[in-house]
Amino acid sequence: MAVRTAIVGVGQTHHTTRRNDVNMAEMVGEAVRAALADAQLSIKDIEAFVFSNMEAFEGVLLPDHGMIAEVGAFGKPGFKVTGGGTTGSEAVGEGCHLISAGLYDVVMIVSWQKHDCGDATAGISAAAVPTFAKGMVTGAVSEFAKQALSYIKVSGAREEHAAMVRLKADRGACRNPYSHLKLGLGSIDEVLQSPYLVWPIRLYDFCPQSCGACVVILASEKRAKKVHQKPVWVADFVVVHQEPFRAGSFGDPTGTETYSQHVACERLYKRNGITDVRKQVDLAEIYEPSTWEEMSLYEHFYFCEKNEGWKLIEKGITNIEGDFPVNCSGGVIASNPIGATPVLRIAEAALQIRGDAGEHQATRDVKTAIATALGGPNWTAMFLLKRSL
Amino acid sequence: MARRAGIVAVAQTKYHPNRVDVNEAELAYEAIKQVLEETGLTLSDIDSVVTCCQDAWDGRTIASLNLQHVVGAHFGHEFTVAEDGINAAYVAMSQVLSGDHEIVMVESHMKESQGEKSLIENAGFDAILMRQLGLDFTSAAALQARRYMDKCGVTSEQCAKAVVRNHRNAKKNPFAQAPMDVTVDDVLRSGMLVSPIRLLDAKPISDGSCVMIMATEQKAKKLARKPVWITGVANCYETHYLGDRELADCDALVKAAMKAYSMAGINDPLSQIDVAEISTEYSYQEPLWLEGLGFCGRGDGGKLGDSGTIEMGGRLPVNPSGGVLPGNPNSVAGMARIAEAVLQLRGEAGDRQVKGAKVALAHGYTGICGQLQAVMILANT
Amino acid sequence: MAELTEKLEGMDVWVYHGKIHIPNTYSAGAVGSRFLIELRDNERIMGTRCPACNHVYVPARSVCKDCFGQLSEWVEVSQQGKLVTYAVSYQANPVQPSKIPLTYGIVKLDGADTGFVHMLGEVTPEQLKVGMKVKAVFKVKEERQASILDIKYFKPLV
Amino acid sequence: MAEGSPTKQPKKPEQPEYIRIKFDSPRPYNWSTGRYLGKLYAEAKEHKKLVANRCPKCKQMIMHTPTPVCPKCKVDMGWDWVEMPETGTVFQYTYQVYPLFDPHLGKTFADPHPPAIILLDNGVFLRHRLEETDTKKLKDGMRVKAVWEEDYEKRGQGYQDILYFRTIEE
Repeated sequence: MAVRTAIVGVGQTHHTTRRNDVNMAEMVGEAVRAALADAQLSIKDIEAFVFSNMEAFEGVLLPDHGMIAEVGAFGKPGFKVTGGGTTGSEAVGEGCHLISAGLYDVVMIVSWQKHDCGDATAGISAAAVPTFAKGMVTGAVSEFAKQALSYIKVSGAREEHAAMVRLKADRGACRNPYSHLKLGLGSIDEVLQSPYLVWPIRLYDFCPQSCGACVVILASEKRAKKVHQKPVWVADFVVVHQEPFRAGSFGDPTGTETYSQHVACERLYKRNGITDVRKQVDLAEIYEPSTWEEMSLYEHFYFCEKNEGWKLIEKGITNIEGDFPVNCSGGVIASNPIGATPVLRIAEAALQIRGDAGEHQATRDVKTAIATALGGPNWTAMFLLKRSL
Repeated sequence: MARRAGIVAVAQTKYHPNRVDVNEAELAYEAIKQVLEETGLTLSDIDSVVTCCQDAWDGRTIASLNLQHVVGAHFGHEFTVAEDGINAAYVAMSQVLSGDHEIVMVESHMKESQGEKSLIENAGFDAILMRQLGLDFTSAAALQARRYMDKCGVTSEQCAKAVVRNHRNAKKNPFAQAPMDVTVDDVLRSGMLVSPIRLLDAKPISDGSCVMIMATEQKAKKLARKPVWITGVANCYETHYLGDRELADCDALVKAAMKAYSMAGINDPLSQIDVAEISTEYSYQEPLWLEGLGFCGRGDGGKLGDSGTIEMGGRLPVNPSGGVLPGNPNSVAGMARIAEAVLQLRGEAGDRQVKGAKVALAHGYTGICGQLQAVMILANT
Repeated sequence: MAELTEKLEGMDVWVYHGKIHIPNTYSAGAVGSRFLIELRDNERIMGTRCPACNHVYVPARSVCKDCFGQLSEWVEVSQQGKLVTYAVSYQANPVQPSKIPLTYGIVKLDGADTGFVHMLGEVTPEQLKVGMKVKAVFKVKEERQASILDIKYFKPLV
Repeated sequence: MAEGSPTKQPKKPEQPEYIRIKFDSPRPYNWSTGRYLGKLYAEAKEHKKLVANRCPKCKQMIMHTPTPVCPKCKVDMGWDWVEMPETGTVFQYTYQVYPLFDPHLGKTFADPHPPAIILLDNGVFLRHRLEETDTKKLKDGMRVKAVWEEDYEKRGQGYQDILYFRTIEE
């Protein structure tokens, strides 16, 4: 990147099933004000906006247009990006492009989803090719069920391991004031007693449909130095899309194909001299729509050897107190406002680097973090954030 | 700007009222094939792709899923912009200037024929305060047209003249959908859609795609026969609720234009710009947008049209391509304006060429009564 | 589903006449709800005033577009005002609350600084004129449901 | 009816009343298969054959859905079609316990037929459904064969001209 970019403010709403007390624009406005307060900036300082939302879930055309006054974008430039689960990463990425291109110095990324407007499963099912999929629509749960089946078959992980992932997430969620599902689970058995949605995915294995917004303020190096808040630097990012092959949406069921995660890591790690992730990176916030996917993503991101993702969970390495904490915030299985989910990963990783995560601050010192996103037919986005460049 | 982004190649399909014979990917691929052929690039040479499509129009969540293969996005970098295509070009430019990507392909497509326009547009209005009234973009445009005509004294005849001129110009554009020999009388006698907007005051339903390749200065000089440079670009939002806006003004366009002009070092747009391509889905928008772009004083848009200034051969020919009125799909419209401006600056616009054009303006807008306005200035030196 | 898919004449291309059908429910929020409830319960049209800009937004809004201030001062505005612009629609769509021709209008209510987007009734297209005085007509109490449609339309004031 | 109708929350005296406005209008679309998927439709309807197109470079056969460009090699696919076998093995299956909202039907729906990924005998993977609804009788690796819609008039639904895959003994 030609001009270095820093995160100088983050803000989020409380994520929840329903927000009747606000309309969509007002809900997003809450996060905007929170981010401005965090950065100690005024709305007048914001030069451009990038919006991130999947409009199909709310059933709104041009959803950015309906909230211009409420987010303070009246009379300002802006863009709306859309692109499945990775939308939020693409919005932050576009913010970085705008700054490193020298076009703007302060850019606000506005991301949200208000799932109480519609049905997320229906919205996701509508992503299938209509002329092909009519009558065969199965939604995201089935796709992750297939992913889980492949993972079980190849890796030898058991349902208890998935339950451990939920326990870890729930501990984080209960400490995170903003998270949606705070189940207060005490044991693996409690998770294993939850009903199956689509076999082998249980209710507690899967992410909820959340209403929520997240806002990140980006600034150029020149400007970041004048902003009160401690900057967190965007060292690098990659976005990698993938065509679904071999009939598996989230990677190849045979486990032999290259995944978008592998390509993303190859690019990001190589460019940044990362040869041993767990040594060179301190923490990760990953986009894991299901417990099973989290374990499989550990492997795809090379946090461990192939088929050993479940061992990281078993050994507690990715716990908040662990050697390599993952999703201290509770992650996506605790809160999932889709358009905002990748931005939340980035915001939470930034808070960890700043040391401002409060009760869910990782035990170890976090200087470098990875924030990832997953969307569409296994698309990947990865951000590498650092305390200093 | 220290660095420059160059447009290497552009392509459009012929615009058509109903391309039921192809799906979105095949429609886009028709234009993609042309830019690849022109530049000698393959899809593997593209570093990044910016697509422009909207879920509600394609009838599919994550509309860009339709296109992944034809834009070469497998294991690639692809962003989707859900606004008019001119904003997608803006995003592509930012990627080039950022130094992250050297060769970026911008794609926009739209099959308006496959959805129900009025119903899709209705979902663009505030759900609590406006959507239940059954408003669509045409009825909102009619409210704006009436307000503008009433406040500024622009007449239906002046709007009709814009229709006649655009259709006349479109006859020389091989990509034009349905250029007609129409007279002012024909326009004024055509059926009423939403008064004061008549059938011929509005663009017809249209399908098509537009694709371009953008590159860093260094790459553009190698790849393009005649690279065209983006020297200024800006966009700006209006607020949403129609009652909060002075519909006879277009402040967002004024702001966007001022910013783009200042980037491009333009202080007298009428004399420094050689040709303008502007997006007008309805005839009243031509005089209104011309005012916003600073080509004449406030309220003088109608008179500017009467004066011959914006005719072919005039001081500032506007829409030599015929613009959007003879048929251009929304979302593609703004990008098609850039494509036409590029052809003009390369001297490859055939019968619609403005002689010696060196600086061109392209304009696009998204949303209700032009809620998001965008202006791009291009030059061939 | 057989009748829904049709083959194009003369070529191997097929068209699926399908639909996307996902019901959507939108919350009005605290400010929007109060505005709508006032329409339903009290036949009152309420706005909010920005103390910094001295600007009265009608319908009531929670944020000032100009200064980004949050609005909490409620004001009742007149049910009469001047027609700023109008449009008569001859294009039907399934959301429209009544049959075409349907007249839309923006009305600047006395006491408000913004226009109110709604419909006009009890008037022919020929009688419409920018600047004419109009007045809100409410639905009868039993039919009001706390929606923008609790106002039936605006009619000319004679 | 498409017009928005407000739905009210149950009134609790201590809580303010919040209004929600509902819209329930299906949006119709005329989706075109285009020429590549159209070829698959035509072969299914006329000959009860499933076809895929093949990349001239990597020779991969693409069925989900046939495309004008090979996603991997990023080259034009040309017009090379290969007939698929009707038999294969169940590579993976799952079953739905909770009915999900189907956006194309406009209602919740649970397909009694388990969705499955089938490995056709030529090595191509196909996503379809199984005839066997008794989940106890399902297992990975079982042999299956396509069951076609026999009525010519009812065919013309692309992949859906195959009703499901039936367990076979070999």
